[in-house]
This record gives sequence, C-alpha cells and structure tokens, in this order.
Amino acid sequence: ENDLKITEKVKIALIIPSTIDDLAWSQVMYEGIEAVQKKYGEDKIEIEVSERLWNAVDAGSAIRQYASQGFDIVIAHGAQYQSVLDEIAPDFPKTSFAYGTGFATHHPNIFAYDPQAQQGAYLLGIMAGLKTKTNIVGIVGPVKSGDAIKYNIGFEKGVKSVNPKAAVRIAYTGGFGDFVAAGEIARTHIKAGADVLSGTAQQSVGAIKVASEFEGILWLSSDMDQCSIAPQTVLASQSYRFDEVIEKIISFRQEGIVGGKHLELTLENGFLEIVYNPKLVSVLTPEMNKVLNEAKTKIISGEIKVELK
Amino acid sequence: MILDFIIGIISAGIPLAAPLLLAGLGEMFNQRAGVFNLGVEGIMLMGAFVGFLVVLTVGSPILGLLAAIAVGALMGLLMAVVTVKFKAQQGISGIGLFMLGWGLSGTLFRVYIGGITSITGIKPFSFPLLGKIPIIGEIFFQNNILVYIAFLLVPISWYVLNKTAWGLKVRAVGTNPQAADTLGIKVERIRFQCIILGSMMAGLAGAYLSIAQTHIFADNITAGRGFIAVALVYFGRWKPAGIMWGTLLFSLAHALQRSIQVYGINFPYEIAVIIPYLLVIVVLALSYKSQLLGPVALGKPFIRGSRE
Amino acid sequence: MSEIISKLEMKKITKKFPGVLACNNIDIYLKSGEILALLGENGAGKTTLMNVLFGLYQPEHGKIFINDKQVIINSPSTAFKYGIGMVHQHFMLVPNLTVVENVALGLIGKRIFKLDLNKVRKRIEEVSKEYGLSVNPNAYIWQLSVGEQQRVELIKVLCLGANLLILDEPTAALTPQETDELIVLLKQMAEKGRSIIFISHKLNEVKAVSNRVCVLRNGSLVYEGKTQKHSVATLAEKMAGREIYMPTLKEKSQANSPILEIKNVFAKGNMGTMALDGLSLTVSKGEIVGIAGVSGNGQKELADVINGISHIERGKILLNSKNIANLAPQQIINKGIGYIPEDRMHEGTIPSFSVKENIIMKDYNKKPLSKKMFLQNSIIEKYSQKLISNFDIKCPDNKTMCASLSGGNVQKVILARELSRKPKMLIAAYPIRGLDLGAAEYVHEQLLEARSENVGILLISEELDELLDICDRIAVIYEGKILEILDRDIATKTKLGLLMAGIKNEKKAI
Amino acid sequence: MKKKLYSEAIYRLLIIVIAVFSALFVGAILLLIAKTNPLTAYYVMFTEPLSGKFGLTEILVRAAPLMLVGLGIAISFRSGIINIGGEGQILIGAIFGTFIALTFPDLPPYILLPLVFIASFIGGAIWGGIAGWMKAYLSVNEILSTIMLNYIAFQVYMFLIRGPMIDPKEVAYGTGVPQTALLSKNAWLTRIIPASRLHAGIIVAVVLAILVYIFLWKTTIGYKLRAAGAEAKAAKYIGVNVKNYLVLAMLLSGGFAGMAGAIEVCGVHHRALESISAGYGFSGIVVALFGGLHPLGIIPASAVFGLLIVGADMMQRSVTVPASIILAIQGLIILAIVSSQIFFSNIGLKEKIMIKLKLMKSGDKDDT
Ligand SMILES: Nc1ncnc2c1ncn2[C@@H]1O[C@H](COP(=O)(O)OP(=O)(O)OP(=O)(O)O)[C@@H](O)[C@H]1O
Ligand SMILES: Nc1ncnc2c1ncn2[C@@H]1O[C@H](COP(=O)(O)OP(=O)(O)OP(=O)(O)O)[C@@H](O)[C@H]1O
Ligand SMILES: [Mg+2]
Ligand SMILES: [Mg+2]
Repeated sequence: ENDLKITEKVKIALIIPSTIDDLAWSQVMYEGIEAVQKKYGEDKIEIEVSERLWNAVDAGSAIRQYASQGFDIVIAHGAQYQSVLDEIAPDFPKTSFAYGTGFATHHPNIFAYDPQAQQGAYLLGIMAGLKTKTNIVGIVGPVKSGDAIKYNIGFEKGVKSVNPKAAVRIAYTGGFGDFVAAGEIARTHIKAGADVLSGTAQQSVGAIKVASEFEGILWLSSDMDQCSIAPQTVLASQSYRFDEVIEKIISFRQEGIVGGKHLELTLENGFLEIVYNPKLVSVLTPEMNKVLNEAKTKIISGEIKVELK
Repeated sequence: MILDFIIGIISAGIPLAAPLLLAGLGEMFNQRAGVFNLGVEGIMLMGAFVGFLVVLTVGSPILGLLAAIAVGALMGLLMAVVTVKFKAQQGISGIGLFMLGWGLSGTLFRVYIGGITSITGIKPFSFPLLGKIPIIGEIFFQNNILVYIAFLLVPISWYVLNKTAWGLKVRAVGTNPQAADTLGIKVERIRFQCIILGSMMAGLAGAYLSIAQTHIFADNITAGRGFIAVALVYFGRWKPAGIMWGTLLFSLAHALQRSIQVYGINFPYEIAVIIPYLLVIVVLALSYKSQLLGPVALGKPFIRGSRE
Repeated sequence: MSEIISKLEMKKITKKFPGVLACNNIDIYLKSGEILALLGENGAGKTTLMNVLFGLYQPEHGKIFINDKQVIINSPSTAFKYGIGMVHQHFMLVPNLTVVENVALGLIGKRIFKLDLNKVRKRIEEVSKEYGLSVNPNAYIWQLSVGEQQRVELIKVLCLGANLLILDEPTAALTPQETDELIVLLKQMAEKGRSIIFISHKLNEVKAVSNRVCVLRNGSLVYEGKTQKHSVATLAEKMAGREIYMPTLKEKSQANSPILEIKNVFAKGNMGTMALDGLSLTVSKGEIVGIAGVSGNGQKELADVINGISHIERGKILLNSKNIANLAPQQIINKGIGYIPEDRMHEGTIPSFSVKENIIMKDYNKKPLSKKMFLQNSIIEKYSQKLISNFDIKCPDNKTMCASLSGGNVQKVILARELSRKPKMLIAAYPIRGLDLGAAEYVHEQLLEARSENVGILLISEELDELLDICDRIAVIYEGKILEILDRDIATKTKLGLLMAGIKNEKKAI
Repeated sequence: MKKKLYSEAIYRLLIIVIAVFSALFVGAILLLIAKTNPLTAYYVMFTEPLSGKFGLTEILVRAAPLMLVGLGIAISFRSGIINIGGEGQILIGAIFGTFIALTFPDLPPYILLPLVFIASFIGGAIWGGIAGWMKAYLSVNEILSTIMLNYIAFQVYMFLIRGPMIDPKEVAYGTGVPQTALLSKNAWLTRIIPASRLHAGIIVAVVLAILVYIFLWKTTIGYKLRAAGAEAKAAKYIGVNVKNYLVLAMLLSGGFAGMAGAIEVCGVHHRALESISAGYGFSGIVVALFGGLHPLGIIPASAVFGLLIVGADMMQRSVTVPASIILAIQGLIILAIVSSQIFFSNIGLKEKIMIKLKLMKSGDKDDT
C-alpha cells in the first residue's frame, strides 16, 4: 500500500448513469471514492455526486458545472460520456476528467479507465466450469456491447478451459434496468438445466434473486461484491477497485500529469480482484483453488492472454 | 425436450401476464368511464415500493398488498381530482402522474430503505393434488395466489361491467356523459370511482412485481410495464377477455423469445426481444374489427350543459 | 312516484352565459292537466329556461315553486324526485346501449349491484302499450331511426314516472303521422293529470296541442296567453315581432332540360342492406323536386351517393348527362353540386372551427381564397364578412366557433356557403328542421331565389307543408324506390301520407 | 381595452404562480423528508439557471429538441391522433441522419446539414407513418402502436450502433461501447455562443415552429389536416380523404421528432450514442400541450420546460438530494399547471374570480 501525501484538499465530482445504491457499476465507483475519502479524511477529499444522468445531454451540463465550480477531478462514470468530455475538457485545462469504460484520451486532461472485465470473467468462468454438474452454464446479459461482451467472452473462455463439454448459454434482456426480465431469463436458464449462472449490469440483482430461490444454484457476479443479496447463492464476484484508480489519478496530478492516460483495471495491477463469499467459499475444493490460482498467476504473468476475438 | 420447451414457455408466461392483466383491467375501467390514465406506470411503481416497504418492515405480504392498493387509491384520487374536478387534459396529466410516481418511489426508496435488499414475499404454491398432475399441474396449479386473483378478475370485471347497475352507469358515462347526467347519474362521481378502482388495481399490479415476482424493489422496477398495460387495453378493445388474451399473447411471446435465446437457437437477440411488441401490433392489425366503438367520450372532460 | 304537481311556478328566472343574457327575469306558471307551449326564435332562451327547471343550469336569480312550496332543483336527479321529466332537444341517448339499458339508466338511481333488465323491459312494454309507442326494447340506439329514437326519449321519461313533462322540440324529427300520434298522446297524458311544457317551432302543432302559450324573445317573456285566442299567423307575429309569410312558389317552372338524372341506382346502407334498390329520378334546371318519405327509406343514402360520400353498386347518376357516380366528393363538388346535409352540426359544419373557416369549407382551395395552396387571409376575411351580412348570420364576429351558434344560424352558415358557390344542382336535406319560422322563411326564400336562377334543387323533407309550399314536383320515396311522383297541383297531404306509408293506390288501401 | 389586457395578464400570471406554488409546496414536504432545506433548493432551481450564460444556454439546448418534438405532437393532436411514439421516432431519425453524415463526411456543411436533417425527417416520418397507416387502414389504435414501436425502435437503434454502425475504434480497442464514429465537422451545427453548447439548432427549431404555424393555419393542406382532425364526417363531406390525412399527420409528426434526433446528433453529441432521445419524446407531449397545441405557444413552452429540466438538475447538485426528487417535483408542477388551465377555459369561473379580485367590473363582459 503506497499512501499519498495529500497536502491540499482534492475535490472530486462524480456523474453516474444510475444510482449510488444500484449494487453494481455506479455503486462500486461511488464506494471506491468513499473509501479514498475514509482513508485520507474528509478534510482532504471532498465528494459530490450527480445521479441518474444516463443521458449524455444532462450529464454534459453537470460536468461543465462541476468543472467551473473548480473541482479537481470530474469523473463521468460511463462510456456514453466520452464525446461530452471531449468537448468540455479543453475549456478547463487544469481539471482532470475521467470516464470509462473507454480508451480514448483526446485531450491531455482526460483519463480513460478501462476494466479488463474479461480477466476476472475468465477466473469466474473457471469456477463455473468446475462447479457445474449439468454442464450447462447460463449468462444473463443486458445489451450485447461494451463490458458485457468482454465479460461474456472471458467467462466462456474460462469455462471451456477447464470443462470443454460444458455449454455456455447467453441470453440478453435488451436493456440494463429490467430486473424482472433479468430474473425471468435466469429462471429460464435454470429450467433449461443451467446450475451455474452469471451476468452483468445492475439488473442482474433480479436474476440473482431468482437464482437464490432454487436449490443448489450458484451465481458469479460482476462489477462488485453482490453476496449481500443472496449469501447462499453468490459464490464469488469480480470487483473493480476504483479506489485504486482514484488514488492513481490523484498521484498523477501530484506529478503534474492531469490526464492523457489510459488506465486499465487488471488482475496484474490489482485494480481488479475476485472477492469470495466467505459463507460459500468452502464449496471450492483445494484442487479447484489450485487451478484458479494457477490461472490467475498465468494471466498476471501474461502467459494466458484472454483474447477478445 | 421439445415438450419441456413448450411447458417452460407457458408456465413462465402465465404468471407474467398477471401484473399486466391487473393493471390492464384497471385501466379498462378508467377508460370505459371516459378517462385515459397514462399514469399507470407511476402508480405501479408506488404500489411496488409501498408494498415492498410494508413487507420489509412488518413482514406480512397481505398487509403489503393492502398498502399497495391503498397507495394506488391515493394516486388515483389525485388523478381524479386533476382530470375530473379540474378537467385537465388527460394525456398530460397521466405523464405528470407517471413522473410523480417514479420520482416519489425512488426518493422514498432512498430515504427509507437506501439500498437493494430482498424479502421473502409471496411464493408460488402448489395445489394439493392438482399441482401433481404432470403437465397441467406445472402450468396451471403452481403459481402464486395473485395470478389466480388476476385471472379471476377477468370474468368478475366482465360481470360488473355488463351485468350490474354500476357497470351500466360506467358504460353510459364513458359514451355519452351528457345523457347520463340528464338521467340523474353523477357522472363525476362514477369517473372518480373508476379512476380510483383502476389505480388500486395498478397499485396491486406494482406490488405483484416487487412482492410476488422479484422479491426486491429497485428504482424503476416496472420498466415500462405500465405503458404496455395501457396499450393492451386497446388491444382488448375495452373488453376484459380481449385484454386477457392480449396480456397472455404478450407475456407468452416474451417467454418464447427468452427460451429461444436460452436454448441457443441462433437468431439475433434484438429480433428476439422485439417479437412480443411486433406480435401484439400484427395480431391486432389482422384481428377482426369489433362492433363496439369504444368509449366515445374517452379523453373528454365532462362539462354540464356544453354541447361539444 | 312523486306527488302530483298541481301547480308549478318559475319566478324571476335570470340565467346568464358569458356574453349572453339567456333568460331575463322570466315568470311562468303551469297547472296540472295543462299543456303550455313555449315559443321563441332560435336562441330566445327556451332550452335554457327548461334546463334551469330540470336542474341542468343554476339560475343567477329566481325561485321555483311546486304546489306553492319553494324547491331547489340543482340536478336532474332532484328534478326526477319532484316528478319532472324532460325530452331534450338534442337526443340524450347512449348509442351503444340498448333501449332497455338506456331506460334502466334512469331507473337504477343509486343502486350498485342489482340490475333487473327484465323488469325494465316489462315497464317499457306497459308504457308502449298504454300510449301506443312501439319500439323494440332490445335494439341498440345506433340502429334506430331518428323517429324511433324520439319515441325512446318519450318512453324514457314516461317510464321514469314524470308527471310534469318538458318536451324540447320533440317533433323536429318526426313524420307527420308520428307527430299526429304524439299530439294525441300528449292530450291523453294531460287528461290523466300530467302537465306538459311543449317547445316547437311548428305553430300548427302548437295550436293543435296547447292550452296556453308563452313567447320568449332575446331571453325575455314577451307574451303569455290562451292559445285559442290566436291563429297560426298571429302566433308567428308574436314570436318574431313581425308578420311572417311562408313563401310559396307562384309561377310554374318552365322545367326545360334535365340537370340531374338518377337511373336505376342500387346502393348499400350502413346496415349492409340495399338502401337504394333501383331508384330513378330526374331533376330539371330551375325546378325544385321534393323527396317525401318516412326517414330511413333511403333519403340519407340518396343524398350521400349523389355527393360521392358513399358508393353505388349499380346504376347511373348523370349531371348534365355526364356520369358522376362514384366520383370522389371533391370532383363532384367541383362539378357544381351543392349539398345541405341533414346533420348540420357535424357534417355541414366543423363545430370547433370559426364561422369564417366554415364559410370557406368548400372553396378554401380555389382562387381567389387561396393561391398556390396559400390561404389569402385578407380576401377570406372580406368574403366571410360579406356572406355574414348578406345572409345575416347572427354571431359576435366571424371568429366565433360554430359550436356556439344556434342551429338556425348554423343553417344560415351552410346556406351562405352552398348558395354563394352558384351550384348547378343543390341537394337540401331537412333544411328547416329545428329552425324558427323566421329562419325557415328565410331558407325557403333563398331556395326559391336559387330556383329562379335556374338551379335544380332536390329537397328532402318530412314536412309536407314545406314540400307543398315550394316544390314543383314531389317524389315519394319508399324502401329505396321512388313510389310515385306527383305534380304540385295534384299533390295533397292525404295522398302523400298514404304513399309515404307505402300504399300505392287508394283502392287497395280501403 | 388596454386596461382589460393588463388585468387579463395579471390574472393569468396570478393563476400560474398559485399553481406552481402549490406544486412546490408539496415538493417541499418531499425535500424535508429527504432532509434538505426546500427554500435553498428552490432558490437554486429557479435562479441559478437564469443567472448567467451557462444556465441560459443550457436551457435553450434542451428547448431545441423539445420544440421540434412538441411541434410534431401538435400536428398529430390537431389531426386527432395521440402520438406517444416520440421516443422511437427520435431514435430512428437520429440514426438516419447519422448514417448520411457518416457516408458523405466531405460534403460542405451547407449541403451536408440539410441532407442530414432531411434524412432524419424521413426516418422519423417512416416510424410515425407506420402508426398512422395502421390506424387509418387497419384501425390499429395509435396509442398501442406508438408505445410498441418505441420499444422496437430502441432495439433497432441499439443494434445499429453496437453492430453495423459502431465506431471502428471501439472494436479495435475492444471497448465495444455502443456508439457510432464521430461525425466530420461538416455535420456539426455551429455553436452560436462560444464556450457553451448552444448551437444553431435552436434557430432551426424556431424557424420550423413559424413554418408549422404558417402550414397549419395559412395553407390549404393545413386546413384539410385540421378539418380531418376536428370533424372527420365534415371533412369527408367537403371531399377530404380523411385516411390519407391521418397518415400525413403522423408522417409529419414523426418527421419532426426525427429532426429532434438530428439536432441532438449534429448539435450536441456529434455522433449517435446510447439514450440520445433523453425522454424528449414524452416531455415533448407536455410541451405541446402547455403550448396549447399552437406552434407559437410551443416556443415559450419548450423554454419553460427546459428551465424545469436544467433547474431541477442544478438543484440536485447544489443541495444534494436523490435525483428522483427532481422527477417527482417536475411531475407535480405538470399536474398543477394542467389543473390550472380550467381557470382560463371556464369563462364563467374566470369572470367570478376576476370580479372578486377587482380586476374587472361585473358589468363589462369578457370575450376571450
Ligand atoms: N351552454 C351554453 N353556453 C353558453 N351560452 C349558451 C349556452 N346555452 C345557451 N346559451 C345562450 O343562451 C341563449 C339561449 O339559448 P337557448 O338554447 O335557450 O335558445 P332556444 O330558445 O332553445 O333556441 P332554439 O329554438 O334554437 O332551441 C343563446 O343565445 C345562447 O347564446
Ligand atoms: N354549448 C353551447 N355553447 C354556446 N351556446 C350554446 C351551446 N349550446 C347551445 N347554445 C346556444 O343555444 C341556442 C340554441 O341552441 P339550440 O341547440 O337550441 O339551437 P337550435 O337552433 O335548436 O339548434 P338545432 O336546430 O340544432 O336544434 C343557440 O343560440 C346556441 O348558440
Ligand atoms: Mg333549444
Ligand atoms: Mg332548435
């Protein structure tokens, strides 16, 4: 843990598409920043949040307003905000803007963070491949794009790597916020024989809930640790350590770098990690853990490349 | 295999028709009395939240449902005051009600619950013997109680509308309020009653989603089902049975498209997910046009002694 | 059944509407067994006064007494309580309910569950037996002819056990026979101790039925007196404030070349049955041909097919010996056919449009009113003003909605539009229905004027007086065919009456 | 006469103010529940957007698409069709426009921009036209069809921007964000105020509003359109082909929503991306009805609604409240304002009140 010396207060503004309690993408970022605040104290870190700005127009004005109010770091937590940032950033050269998932840093004061979801997904896939008895694994997807694709590809590769016989079935709801539909897809998966499920986006909460109503179904989460909803079902979660990202950005700024970096969240840099559900972790036999740890080291060492093709 | 596929679709489709049916029948009463309530979505959200909150705190699903119905009634009362007393334009009022319901439920959720938690709520139960019957049992006798209530309400609504004095008044008020008025029928009172009744059913429909279906509450959990319910009233041409067929068609189509995806029948999922919406339109377009020319006064506020 | 109303008084009734003093300090009274006729021009305040009595409007001032006790009537249901029933000028029926259901509506009152339609059906049958008003209780209202609907309205109030009846222009849409039956009926009722207020613009009826008349003008009571003291003419004078002569055509038309020829036309009605089967008829230039007949014998369809609003199955319709059958309405309009439709409120005009916009309804797309699809506002302004003054249409200004004009004035708007287009051929359906004498006189003058300008006119009506007054020939339509055509000099009410009933020659009838 | 107009104005102002206040009062209770001071909240909501270039420009940025959608809605309502399909029509319009912009990146702006708008118009028109055609010829109720078509449009749109039309870079870097490539500068609407997002779209919108006014009230086609909507029976009688005019109305209505899509693409985002319709399809209905279904009323109405959006959003930021409260308050304000309309439409009631308020003597009568 390399701590920073924060001399004067850092003001951080956050724009999120959904809400700070969506138990997914938005919440994990919010908690990340909070963690940083706890670590360094309220006098050092100030936080402001705007929720529900899923449409980039309103986000645009929020971002500009924060920037003009003199926030040091303005985080637009979604891929759809890229173009808005591109046009606002030049007007506020001292402010650091960050968005993700993304790669493009068209201006020297934009950070793009980019969770390598496929890596964690790969490990979760391995668990699935090892744990499934029916050799059917189901994925509840939102829309076939962005992180969801990355996640699904990684997950499927993981499953196959340990259990080539296993079938990975993917179904999408066509949206991000339809909890009922997600739940119904989970149900359909299970009725169709799947015994290990996974999925992305805030709506997967609905799916987890349904899964938890069946005996012996396991769920593997993305984005953040979700075992609180279904302690008997959620085996493990891939979690994004945005607190690390924030610290990184702060330290960059201290070096006088206000942006222009493409920050990846990987297992290697520890910005991406697998959190196990203490109540369930015992279902993973030592052999299984061995396989997992090997895979993890291989990914970190770059021996295994989880290709997105 | 293929049999499971079909059973799976039907047994998944029927329960999902229930909330649409509850809300749809409710909206039917509004509209038969001449009021177009586009706010169903907002009412459902309030019902879903309040119901959930009560179950979470008190633990009793029954109380939860009652609370949802009560809050539905309140929202209905508001809608009635705005559209009947103040004679406000109905479409816009509905949108206002929708925004209010959505915002209110979201806010109260944040303030009083503040994060996604889950409840046991209402579970499906299997009828003693019937539930055991191979296929039939799984399809018809293993649902939660609200499903049966929803479908029971179809004949009941039909009876109320067509065989009772009140139903007759409703039909008159929705077609020629002036005439009803000259016969001493309290047009505005009937409309109040219908809007409130409809809203109660919408509240119940919302509670179904949180208490009986997902066992959680999350912001915007209805995800547009309120609007679908309104649309299906037109599919059913203001007849309970018609509305029932509409909701079944819609939710079975959904179950079908999910199964298509799950069973990996290869097929771009975008197409799959629009099947239900397409199907509803197409079926309506092809179906025969009924004689009943709907509630003619739909959307028009009643002003005593005015000709237009 | 409420107590018998031996005496009703309305004292100093004043009712304002924005911009209009509809009733100004009016006193009227009525004793049981009495039939009071309420007269007045369109817009005089008759309907308003009655709506006040019926609890639909609340007066600014004034009191109502029943049997010398003051009563507050603030809704129709209270009116019922006191035994007051009203047949409204514009039908108050629910089209997609059956007759029984419509009547039941009035009887169920506060009830919520119990709905015993059979009981209602019995009641209807009793009433229709007692007063000889036949109607099929199970028919839907939209299936009934205007006359039948009128009967339903009567049955409705009778079933509600009203012992004071208000009838607002009940005969406006009735055939002569029906009217006569109604008059007999009303007298019976009066004898049974009921009191009746009867509004009509047809003074011969008023004379035949009423004991007393009250005349309103611009919202004030201008005359009150015994009917038998008056002749139709003097009543008319009291009403209009001037003498009225219903014009009749003098010189015989030099009926020369035919303008409209209808040859063996077949057409379906909206019930799907053949509403016109093999109808043939010719109208010549400068001639008015009347179509007599009980409504529902194909008049509406005839008018519609000539104007291209509905299509024919077989046959020919020739205008200047060119076939115009099944052309689009637009084309037919352009060929110079004018049409005064029966439904003046929803077909002849657009209620929510201004008088100005209604006046240009058929010429908005012609020069000079529009150039290359742009409406020429200044010209339209002048044009509408001109017609409003020429046809003296009573309206605050040319921007008033037609909905708020009286039927009389609405009819003038239509006449102004149709006649000022200088049509070659004019179809006029029930042009004076519901109009006061002054207005009716005016309409007939205009029609005769057009005739003298060599326009061919087809006049559809149920009022034999009207037909006999101004038609050169009168054709009787029966079940979609022309039964017979009589020249004006040989046509008589009785002949026409029999023909309208479908009886072709008198011998058979006997 | 002057005095009359003056008191008239006072009356209207009074009613609106009362309506808004009652809404805000209820909202205040909500704010208190959410543990924030209503006064500061409202102060921000109504002053901050109006105090300064930023707020004002942002309001107009919202007003532009709202105005276009509102115009479309007005056309359809005027011809008796309730078009709830704005959302879908915006999306389809946006994607059509984007397609043109991406295919001919090098055309000069004065050619490309019109092309893009025409394309968007066509896109939206098709989507609206479907509903219109089905109503006219298959008697499928438009409320049903437009609601359903919204979902379908959303899926089609998502499919295109994550599939065939996705930004190649997104694929290259494997981020796969559903958005098209950035449009060439030729397809950008010029910013009319530097360092703000206010773009020429607002001018386009106002011009179109005036054109629509002329179209509806000064042309024969507009006349037929309104006639068909006001009284189909009479329209038939004067030879208007009512069915076709139904379809025309929906074509136009959809077309305008479609152009709102173009405005967002060319004016704000410079590419097609997720959730571009931003709920304008619905708020557009509110705007249209606030504007009295009259193009010239819709211009101010859209600005007012823009204020409502921007102000509420700023409120969220300055006094931290859950975003949902904004929705709730907007809903309340809408309900209050529609309810207040009766005080204008019911002339009798109006006279009574005005007399009570001494704005008018009981003698002189009121003809508005
Ligand atoms: N609902 C109303 N709103 C506004 N003004 C009205 C209303 N009803 C009637 N009026 C006005 O009151 C006056 C009297 O109307 P009323 O209906 O009593 O005339 P009427 O004598 O029944 O005419 P008609 O012989 O044509 O039936 C009219 O001039 C009209 O302008
Ligand atoms: N809703 C209304 N608003 C304004 N004026 C009205 C209204 N209803 C009736 N009136 C007025 O009442 C007067 C008479 O109306 P009424 O319908 O009795 O006329 P009418 O000539 O009898 O019509 P019709 O011939 O169609 O029966 C008219 O002057 C009309 O302006
Ligand atoms: Mg009258
Ligand atoms: Mg009349």
